[in-house]
Amino acid sequence: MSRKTFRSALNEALHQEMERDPSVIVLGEDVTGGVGGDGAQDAWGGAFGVTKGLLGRFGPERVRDTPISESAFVGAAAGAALTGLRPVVEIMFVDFIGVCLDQVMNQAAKFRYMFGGKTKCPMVLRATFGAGARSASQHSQALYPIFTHIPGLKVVIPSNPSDAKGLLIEAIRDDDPVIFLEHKMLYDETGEVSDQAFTVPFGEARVLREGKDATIVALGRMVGRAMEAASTLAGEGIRVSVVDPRTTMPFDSETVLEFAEETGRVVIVDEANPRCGMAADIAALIAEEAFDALKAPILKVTPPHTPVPYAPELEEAYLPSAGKIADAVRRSIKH
Amino acid sequence: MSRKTFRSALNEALHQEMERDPSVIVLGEDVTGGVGGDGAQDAWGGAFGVTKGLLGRFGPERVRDTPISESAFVGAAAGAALTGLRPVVEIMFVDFIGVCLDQVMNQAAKFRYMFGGKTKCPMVLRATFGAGARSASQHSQALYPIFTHIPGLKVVIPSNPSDAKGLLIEAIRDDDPVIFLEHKMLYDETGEVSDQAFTVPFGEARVLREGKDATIVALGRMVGRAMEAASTLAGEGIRVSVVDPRTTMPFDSETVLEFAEETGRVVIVDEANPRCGMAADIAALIAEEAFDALKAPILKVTPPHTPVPYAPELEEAYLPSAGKIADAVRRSIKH
Amino acid sequence: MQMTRTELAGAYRQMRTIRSFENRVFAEAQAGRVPGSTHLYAGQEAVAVGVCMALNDNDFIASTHRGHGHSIAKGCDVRSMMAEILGRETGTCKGKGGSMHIADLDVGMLGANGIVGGGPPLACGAALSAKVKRTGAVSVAFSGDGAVNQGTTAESLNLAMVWQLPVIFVVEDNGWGEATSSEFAVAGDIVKRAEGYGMLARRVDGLSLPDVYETAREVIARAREGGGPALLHIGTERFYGHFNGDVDTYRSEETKKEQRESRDCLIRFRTMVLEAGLLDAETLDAIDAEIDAEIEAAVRDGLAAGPPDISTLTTDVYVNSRAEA
Amino acid sequence: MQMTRTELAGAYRQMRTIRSFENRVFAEAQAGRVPGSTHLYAGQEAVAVGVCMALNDNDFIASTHRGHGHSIAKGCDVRSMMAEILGRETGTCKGKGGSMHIADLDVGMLGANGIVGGGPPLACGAALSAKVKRTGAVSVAFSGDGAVNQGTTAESLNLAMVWQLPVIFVVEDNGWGEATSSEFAVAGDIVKRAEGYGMLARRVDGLSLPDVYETAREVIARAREGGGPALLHIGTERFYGHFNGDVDTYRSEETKKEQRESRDCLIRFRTMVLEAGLLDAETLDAIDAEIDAEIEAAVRDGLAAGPPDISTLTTDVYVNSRAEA
Ligand SMILES: Cc1ncc(C[n+]2csc(CCOP(=O)(O)OP(=O)(O)O)c2C)c(N)n1
Ligand SMILES: Cc1ncc(C[n+]2csc(CCOP(=O)(O)OP(=O)(O)O)c2C)c(N)n1
Ligand SMILES: [Mg+2]
Ligand SMILES: [Mg+2]
Repeated sequence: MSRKTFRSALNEALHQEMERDPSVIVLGEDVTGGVGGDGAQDAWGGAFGVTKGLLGRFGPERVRDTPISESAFVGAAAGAALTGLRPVVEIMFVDFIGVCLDQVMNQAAKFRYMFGGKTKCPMVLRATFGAGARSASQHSQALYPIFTHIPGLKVVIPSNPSDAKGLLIEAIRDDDPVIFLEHKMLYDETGEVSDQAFTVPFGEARVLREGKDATIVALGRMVGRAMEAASTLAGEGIRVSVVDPRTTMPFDSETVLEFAEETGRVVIVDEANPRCGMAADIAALIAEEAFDALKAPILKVTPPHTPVPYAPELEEAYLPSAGKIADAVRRSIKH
Repeated sequence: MSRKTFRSALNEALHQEMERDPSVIVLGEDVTGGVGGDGAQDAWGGAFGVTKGLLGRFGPERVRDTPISESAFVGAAAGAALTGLRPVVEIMFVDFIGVCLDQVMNQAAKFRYMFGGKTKCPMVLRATFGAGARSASQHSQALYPIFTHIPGLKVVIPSNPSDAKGLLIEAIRDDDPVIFLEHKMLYDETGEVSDQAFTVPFGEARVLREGKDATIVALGRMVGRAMEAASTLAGEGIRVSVVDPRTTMPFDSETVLEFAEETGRVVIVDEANPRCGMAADIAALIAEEAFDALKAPILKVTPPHTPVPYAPELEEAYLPSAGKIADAVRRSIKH
Repeated sequence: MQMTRTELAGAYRQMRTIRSFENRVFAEAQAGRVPGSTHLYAGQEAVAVGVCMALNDNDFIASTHRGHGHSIAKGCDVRSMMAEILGRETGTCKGKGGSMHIADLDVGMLGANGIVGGGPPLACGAALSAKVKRTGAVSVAFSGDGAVNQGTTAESLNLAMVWQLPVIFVVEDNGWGEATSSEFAVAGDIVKRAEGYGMLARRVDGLSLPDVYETAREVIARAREGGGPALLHIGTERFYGHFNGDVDTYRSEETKKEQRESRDCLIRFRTMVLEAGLLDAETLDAIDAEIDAEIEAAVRDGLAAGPPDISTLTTDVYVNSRAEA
Repeated sequence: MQMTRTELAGAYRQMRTIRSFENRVFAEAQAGRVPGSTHLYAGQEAVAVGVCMALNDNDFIASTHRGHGHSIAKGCDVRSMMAEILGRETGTCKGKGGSMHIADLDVGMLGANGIVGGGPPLACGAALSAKVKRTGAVSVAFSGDGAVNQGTTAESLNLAMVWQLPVIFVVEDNGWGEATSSEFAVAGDIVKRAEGYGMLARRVDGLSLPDVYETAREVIARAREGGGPALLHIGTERFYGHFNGDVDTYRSEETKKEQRESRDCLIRFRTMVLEAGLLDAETLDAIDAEIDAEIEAAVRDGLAAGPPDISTLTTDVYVNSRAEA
């Protein structure tokens, strides 16, 4: 156990898995950085520094910079995964899935089914996501509802350094294509993380807090804001449970439904846009499976149906805040 | 008024709008067909014959075949829409959005917002969608939950020939990017359609049937199956309302909520995959806005979380059927 | 380098198998016994066979929507293929994939592909596996003339050069992408496009099996030895319409008649080996008879087989079924 | 053809404006007054200015993530641009877009673009509008050396040829795509790639404003007369790191020093006009002073302006607000 940032936890996971399994390779734009220059090599270690040091340890054969050709190198990762490697491919910002969705949606995700179960495609697609960095509309989206919608993909959204490491190792060892999404505002968050390699199983929600009055379900960066809201509410004598599903596919329906039934009041917090979004998906599950136990409408706290704006004031207004979350819980309880 | 197929209704809409407005152009793969051959010209009129005859009437300057380069020509449609044309661009199968999502999601959909409201992008992207033609996993998807999730897009899903014509004309005249989805199994469906140009406004659901016992919400090809189920149920003395939202963005929440509240029992039928899907989106809306009026869990009838299979027996089992819909209504009422 | 009699006989057998298979699939489709639509390879046999003859069993190919020929040439089982196209549980993909998704990794067939341009990146990936794991394998991406205009193809050419991958891009130019001619849709020159990436590129006559085989052998050997990728631009002929249901009115009857009479790679091969006295008519006729019987049996077994069990609808989505919906 | 004194003075004013603008944006960013990160155009001025001088007001350009220079050269208002980068309501995009999304259709600027390779298809679209509406306008797509490896660029080159669009592809080769050199990432030769599509392509020295202007004028005139598209591969220099926060350790200090000393298009232009006696130092110094004052004012106004009103968060998503969430 030692204190690590979200970034270094991910970096450690990559080091340990590449060490353990020679079939694990890393590829993406600037995953080393500096190639062709007369200055430092491994100068970037990825746009967010997550792959730093891998080049020195594992060499250019297994740690590969790419041209700006997401379709080609994400497709290559899928082809490599079909033929014996375990590629961890990075697309930097998840927004760039726009230029390579086919290789994920129509190729990697569907191979096993289309081919009658005779193949496997153990690739991990890493990308940063989320608002908060003043990166505007094309570099701040969440988009995991799109991946969650597509059968054949697994979708992982860690909310803290320890889960980041355990889930990434699980993702690399998993035999299916996994979309692994890292919130860009979490990279510098720190927490206690085991120094050994360990896995966090997919489809098992994490319960951060238990309270009988209401349940808050939150993912990724929103987990922290949900916890803030929870302590504010505790001050008012409102005891809420906070559940972090951690993976949206597979999804831990059991735990979410259990808390929904126990508290009868549910607020779902999500950073993705609302229409056909993650909050809607979870709300619909509860409205069908836990209906009789519900005491109030299922409330959703999400951004509006708009792109992500640039100006700080607008971007903060766009995001769910602890205040909005607490208000929703109060409304639910007043109902 | 005269009897028309879904296909000819769309074709008539295109003729009438191109006639009315010289800035309307049509582009896509094989929208004429035969170019470069020594045989028939306008040989295809699109893979499904929807654009047939436009070449002869409006000429090659306004009716353009393209190379197999969806990113380039969908992006070109967006650029043309920014600069004064009203392109109607076809991508044949909606599944092919995989190779050109960026031009829709990060470009066309976001221009107006990113640019501070100073531009408009009046393009219509037409594509066929849906299962039933034994076209397997890469040519049978619905995918409109993905478009509905993306702010800046309008999404249209006609269920009958008259709506097809009125909605397409509305789409062409609309100043925002519109995704217009045509179910491949509906092209040969016939119905009474006005011969004049007319519009069906976006965001106004169609109520096909009124009954106090339960409400079925259905889209596209599923509307017909919902009506089948409704008449079966009528035979058992169960009177259901059937509501077709017709557009998922804008979405007619008023009408859907009104019927949900009036009947207290809702079954949502959708052909898209379930996770973060359209049925979930509508269920979540109702669970938040009409909760107090609900008498039973909100039930969803959708395909499973799997790609679309090839074999007829599997594909039929994949799709919601009138039988499954009727069962869901019965379960809702028994509750 | 001369092909041996055995090689020639083998080439003929494969080309003839593909031809009979496709003609029969067409007939079955016309008779309404094929659930989906299918893209027939008839007329292009010399390409798939010439290229795949130059490959080892552990080499890979990524195919297209018009994949039957590639599959047969790389060694997929003809009976399972026919059953798959007919949508039966005995099919290559248990009836889940159909004509456009036949794949068999055991023979290095990475799959037909319903997405134009879907294959090249996958072939780069298989080549990357070979390079990283030092298996010595080579990978081939088959594409059509239409697919060269898909961005994935261009990106893959560059990636293959940047990473010096053992991958060969085989562009089968049958002159058409659906109902649009390559004359219209393909600007410039496909060989020059590849050369723009610094890639070795050759133009090959797809009506000549020996030419295809020879050139394929050279570039494949070169790639295997670490010489890097190459592109072959192979002129060929599409005998049927784009898919079984395409009546193909955009080509005149004369043109289509002339094509089948004077630009048939199979006839040309047969004439060549007979005139050169490399194989005799009896041998070839015997092969024909065997193949016709084999295809007949494949159809009979396929039609006799049952549909996939409904319970398989939700299987094979994930390896780890815990996640299955 | 010789440039007139007025043209030369105009070119200098624009290049110098871009240089001062970028240096100041960098300073403001270092001081923590720029909310987002930004990609600086310093070092490439001769390209944007040389190309845009050859364009008419009603012509179009599609830009990149490194778009400040293109915007200024095409006529966007410098004050609104600075305000936008600072995230203020007085910004070009009312503070909603920021550095990577500055656009102004009124001056033919189709927008900076956060997606590499996003521009070429849009430029084809603007060229299509010009062709269909017979406005005689020409459209330019600026791309970097990294963007040529994005499939959209390749697809656009082909589409432009197939449709014979009045569009010019300007590839600004500054040797780097983020921290990856074009030497590594760009296989072959960009001019040859364009020629592979049968497209006219020229290599140009981006340190020479007159060369860029001259070549741009020729190919733009040709496109305007219906001669079809062209590509210009222009060698240029990126003075800063990839973005304001990139310390750029992958280039040695000597290399960076040498670059700024001997490969500065602005210094080269100044020396050239002075030595040739085309403009005198007083004129140039006067221009410098005016520009510095203008940039100073832009920053002052920008910092003084308010943030966008929260109510604007949900506006401008749709034209038809009935649909607004
Ligand atoms: C991305 C994409 N766009 C369009 C299609 C529809 N489509 C299927 S085959 C085809 C023509 C392909 O032409 P070519 O590459 O020459 O192959 P051929 O059919 O001639 O064998 C098209 C346009 C598709 N399947 N995928
Ligand atoms: C599709 C896509 N992939 C990756 C990125 C991240 N990115 C932003 S700029 C850049 C480098 C672009 O290089 P180049 O085209 O040479 O332009 P330059 O930065 O040199 O001006 C990259 C990789 C992006 N914005 N979009
Ligand atoms: Mg072809
Ligand atoms: Mg560059």
